[in-house]
Amino acid sequence: MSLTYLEAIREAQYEALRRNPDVFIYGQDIGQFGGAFKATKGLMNEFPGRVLDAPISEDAMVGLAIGAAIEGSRPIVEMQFADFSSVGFNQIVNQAATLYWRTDVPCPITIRLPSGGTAGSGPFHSQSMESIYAHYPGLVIVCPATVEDAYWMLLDSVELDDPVIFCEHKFLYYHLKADSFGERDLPIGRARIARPGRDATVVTYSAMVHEAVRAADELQQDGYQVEVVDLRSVKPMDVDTILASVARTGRLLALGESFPWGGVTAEVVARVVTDGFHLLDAPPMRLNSKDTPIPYHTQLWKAHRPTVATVTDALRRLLRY
Amino acid sequence: MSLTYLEAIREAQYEALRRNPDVFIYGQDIGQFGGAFKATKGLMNEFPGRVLDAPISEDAMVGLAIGAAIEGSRPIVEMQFADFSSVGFNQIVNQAATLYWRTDVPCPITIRLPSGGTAGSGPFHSQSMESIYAHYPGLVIVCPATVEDAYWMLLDSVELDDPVIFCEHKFLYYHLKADSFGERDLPIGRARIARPGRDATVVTYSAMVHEAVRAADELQQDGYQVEVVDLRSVKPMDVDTILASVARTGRLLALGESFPWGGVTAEVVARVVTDGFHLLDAPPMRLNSKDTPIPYHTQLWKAHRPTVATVTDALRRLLRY
Amino acid sequence: MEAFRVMVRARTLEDKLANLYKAGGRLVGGVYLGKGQEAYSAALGIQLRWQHDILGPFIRDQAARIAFGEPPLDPMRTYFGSVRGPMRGRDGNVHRGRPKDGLPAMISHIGSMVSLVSGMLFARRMQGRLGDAVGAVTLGEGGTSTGAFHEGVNLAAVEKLPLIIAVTNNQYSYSTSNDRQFACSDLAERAKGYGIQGRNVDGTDLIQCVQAFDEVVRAARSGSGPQLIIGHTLRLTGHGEHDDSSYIPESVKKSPIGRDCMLIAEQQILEHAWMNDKEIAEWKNTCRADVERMVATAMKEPAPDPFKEPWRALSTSELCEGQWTV
Amino acid sequence: MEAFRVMVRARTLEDKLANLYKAGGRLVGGVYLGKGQEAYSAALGIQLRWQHDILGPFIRDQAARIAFGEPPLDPMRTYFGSVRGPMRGRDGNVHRGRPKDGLPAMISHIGSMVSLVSGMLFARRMQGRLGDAVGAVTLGEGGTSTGAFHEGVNLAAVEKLPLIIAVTNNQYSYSTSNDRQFACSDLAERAKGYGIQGRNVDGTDLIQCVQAFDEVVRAARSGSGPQLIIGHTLRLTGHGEHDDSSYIPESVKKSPIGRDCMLIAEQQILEHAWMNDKEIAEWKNTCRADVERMVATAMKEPAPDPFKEPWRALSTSELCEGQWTV
Ligand SMILES: Cc1ncc(C[n+]2csc(CCOP(=O)(O)OP(=O)(O)O)c2C)c(N)n1
Ligand SMILES: Cc1ncc(C[n+]2csc(CCOP(=O)(O)OP(=O)(O)O)c2C)c(N)n1
Ligand SMILES: [Mg+2]
Ligand SMILES: [Mg+2]
Repeated sequence: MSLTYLEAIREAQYEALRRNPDVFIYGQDIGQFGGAFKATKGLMNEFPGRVLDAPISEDAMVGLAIGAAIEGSRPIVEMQFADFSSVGFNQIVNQAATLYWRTDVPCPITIRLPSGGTAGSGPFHSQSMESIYAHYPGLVIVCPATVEDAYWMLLDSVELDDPVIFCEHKFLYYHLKADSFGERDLPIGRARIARPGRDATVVTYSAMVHEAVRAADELQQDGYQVEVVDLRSVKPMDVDTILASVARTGRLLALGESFPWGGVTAEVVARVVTDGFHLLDAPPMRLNSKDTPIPYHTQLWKAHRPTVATVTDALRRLLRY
Repeated sequence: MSLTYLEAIREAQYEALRRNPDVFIYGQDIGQFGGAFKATKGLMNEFPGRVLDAPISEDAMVGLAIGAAIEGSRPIVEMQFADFSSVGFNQIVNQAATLYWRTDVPCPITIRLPSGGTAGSGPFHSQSMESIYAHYPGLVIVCPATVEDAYWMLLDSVELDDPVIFCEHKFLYYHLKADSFGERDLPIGRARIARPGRDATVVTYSAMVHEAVRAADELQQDGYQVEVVDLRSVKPMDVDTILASVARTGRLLALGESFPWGGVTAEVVARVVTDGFHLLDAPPMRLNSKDTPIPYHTQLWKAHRPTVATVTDALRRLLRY
Repeated sequence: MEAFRVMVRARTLEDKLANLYKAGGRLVGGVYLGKGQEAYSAALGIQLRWQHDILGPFIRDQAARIAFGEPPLDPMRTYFGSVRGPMRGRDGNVHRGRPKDGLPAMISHIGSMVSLVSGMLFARRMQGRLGDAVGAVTLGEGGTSTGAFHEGVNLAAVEKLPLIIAVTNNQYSYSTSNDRQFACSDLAERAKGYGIQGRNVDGTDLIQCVQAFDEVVRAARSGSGPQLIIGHTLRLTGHGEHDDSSYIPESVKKSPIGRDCMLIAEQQILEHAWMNDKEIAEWKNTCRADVERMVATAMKEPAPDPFKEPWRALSTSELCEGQWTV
Repeated sequence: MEAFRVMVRARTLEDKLANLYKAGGRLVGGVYLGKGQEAYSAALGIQLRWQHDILGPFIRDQAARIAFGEPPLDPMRTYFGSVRGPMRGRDGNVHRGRPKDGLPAMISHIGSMVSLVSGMLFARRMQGRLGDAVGAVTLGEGGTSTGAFHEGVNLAAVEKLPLIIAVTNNQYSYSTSNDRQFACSDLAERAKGYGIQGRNVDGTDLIQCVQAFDEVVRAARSGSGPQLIIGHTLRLTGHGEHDDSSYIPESVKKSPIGRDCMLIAEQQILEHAWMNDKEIAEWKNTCRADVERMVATAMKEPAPDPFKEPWRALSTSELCEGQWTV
């Protein structure tokens, strides 16, 4: 049997609905239709009245979920694309993120953001918004890179008493396969060594983990052992694991798919140098997308985001330093 | 005569309206009332039909401005508080920021965000959103720290053919005074040495420039010369000026008032270490607000944001390193 | 008459707040009052049962809060920033609430509470424990221009939730008059466009307000879906106490819309002989004494101590990052 | 008859796009078609003059675009991602536009174009060069649930702009049927709540559509302010070509709402003897030949070259930061 990343998300939701009657799912076209990406396929029939189609009202969708959470429900909100969460932004960062701190009432909602670029999707169906949400206090931002993490971290997210922004990468939906969902091992907040090495550390997350691993494989032919750290959650960020890796390798490349100003790669670099400056044998490096909207044409898109080629190139420079 | 930061903003708008008939101002309560902070006081009468009250519709306010810009106008949009721009977020980051790149039609709009904390204002009237907007390609983010910059950078912003997020700090509105608006010297995109020094560099912007300068003054009594770099615009960021300063001092503190994850201070540190690693004699440091919403009570608020005391403290540790 | 007693209590409390604000120094932050809107607000509040119904109040609903059952010390404690208040000094003034008791704590972004209150009702219904509970959310007429209002009302209509959307048309949104806010002659007509019921009421007239909310809340309780009601009145104070509202023309203040609902209510009470002069005077004294006691208590209470604050924005403490900066 | 010719052109073009999509490989990204909506869309488009009026089209307005005057090669060039297209491969398919000619390029976020088109009209009026120009913005019925739609329409009403808000109620928003989208029986009734004019029209009937838009656009041109019009029809295709729309029940497809406006229009044209069979057949051939030529041209044109791309998001090049990462 082979399970995809997308199936992991569907199965995790199935399991969450099964385990806890307080869980429900709310989003556009997620009922009978099963969602734009089929992440909720069949769930409406299996859990009648708990998988509901929403109007095109992202602000109200999130507002409804927060209200429901106050009353003890544990809603999952599916945004049709991460990009459209910009319309629900205010409810997310000002209402959900502040509720516990202001009132002592926790806000257990999970907002699923189908994220990241795929060929031909253009500026408004390709965005990665983890860096935006991570800036705000009161939110947990997870970015699973594997089928196993997609499954377990979604279950963890729904069980968490705090609002979780669940960034699932559309590029991985069908591409990524596993034999099983494995076991629940690392909790949210802990990074994983996706590939061990001793010569340089790539800290990354989500789809870029796979570009990094492939770059590391390529460099192995030149005799380099590159370690890849998969952040899993970008907030909280597991700085201990990152520093331990940099302590071994002395070299850091922070890699992310989203826009270059600020964001995860800046935070990674800043944390490493403020807490582990002397671990570094070379200046740290960053690699992100280019500083323009995400292009529609495949040729442009491939050049806009980091790929195995540009990661390998960056690593070569880092290793040669 | 003594001119405040707030008067600078009013006068710059007066001048912009006077110079160019394509300029108009749109925002809530900015007409007869002159704005919640009186930044447009009297302008409606001086420029009839060009200073207009908007409904409570931040999304539509920004949308209207973008449409007007397409037609050759140069709108200034006043948000009543920066915090409420979260409701116009989508139009700003997805419509204004992408217009030029997508269509080759420039988008000369200026969005004024009364930003930053003041005592007793609480979580929703105190936010600093420069880091959020700076993440997106296609926007220019300016954060004036002086009366002169408030004046000239606002005029520059309105003249720029690109969307500018003009973050004006409410704490400086009345506190900051100058004898005149001085002369137009530095363009947007260039930082300024707000106070020269040789022992450490504080890179900061907006209200925190003044906390940093006062901290530097304090440390002077101990014989330290701390240099303060006022970024003026956080995007683009004037890395050359920062690096030149760090080259002189060997020590860096990145200081900002907004939330700690990501944002300006992470970007500053990341840029310095990727481009000027060997300039540093000590690990760089960061200082931001705490990672919670902004508290209402003055006692909490004072502890939430960086102040002279905490900046001085951080600098002492940096200098002693 | 319950609603009138509530009105007096609210007005007394708010007059005190206005004085404290003007005296300066003691209160944290600004003061936002409901003067001129007490009849409408109280008439809504008396229909709602604490810990049974839901009230998502706007900034001018001291009366509705009192009638609903907000703990009496909550307002003063919040205005003084006492750690013993429900917001513990973290948030203030009109942003206070007790979500678990059915009183969510509003965020400032206008319109945002419509969908939130809808979500509370939605969850209770899904959990099978809605019963005959209703939710009410209040806004000013300016709030109807927000996208959040529209999305929230439409969603409540689709879900046929027992939601009362009580709009106070007090003629101004801060300084902005209605001709710059909307172009329709009757905001209640928006109801039809959402497929819900809508009506108007004279917000200066207590008896009419009580009557109207009695009907409206009954309709919501009995399954008729969302109810939009517009109360017409004038804000008899500044937007906040920092604002002298000099932009409101004398002619408006002197027009029927500018009548003080307190005076009218008092007349109505006397006319119907529900209370006599003496009883009213006594009640006012009681309210004044109560308010003074609240001030005395709240003033003495400790302010939040930044060193004792946990500074954690997540309930899951192990996921809070330390003070990693510096 | 102009509108009918436009409809045929649009349908021919879109059938080709559907085939190209199904054949796979050549087009970049998805395909979104207006099948079943051509009558309504064309009837709007023929009222608008290129470089004089404004059209903010939604994803199903190939017909309105053609009628308005979008350069004929723009659609194919954009779908193929040609650098010679107006979007130069940066954005695609239905997101194309030429803002300076009155055809803004939509972003995906539904409802966002209402205020943008309003702003274009607003600026022209302020600049004293509005004349009798009007702006039209189109949406699906699902789009009426967005906050952006509400804020935009309300703002246009306050400003009394010559804006036509043309909603196509095609019964579905992607897979979502109207009962999960709104609760009113008549979306046109929303007009009253905004203080603007509203009406319905049978979107499957070309003659009625032409008549309705003639009146509506005339009203807008002559200063009657915003006009809301709802056209009723059925989407005769998937949401995009990846979608088989199997969620639409046969009963709906077979009901009067599911009639193909093309067939009805053709009948109407013949009945009125505006064209005969032969002329129609010839026109269809012309359209097919034109479309093939466009495909042949667009296919041959160069794709954008990432090495030649300036990768600059600001028009002020000196403010663009370099490729500072790495
Ligand atoms: C989204 C948003 N924009 C702006 C504001 C600032 N603001 C606070 S109250 C107010 C006026 C509200 O007017 P109205 O809704 O009529 O209520 P009233 O104050 O008259 O009771 C404004 C503009 C806000 N709170 N939220
Ligand atoms: C704000 C926002 N949310 C979600 C989407 C995803 N989306 C694209 S088209 C569509 C359905 C639109 O339905 P409708 O408005 O009825 O137009 P139709 O497709 O039927 O013509 C949805 C949900 C979007 N584009 N924008
Ligand atoms: Mg009002
Ligand atoms: Mg539709």
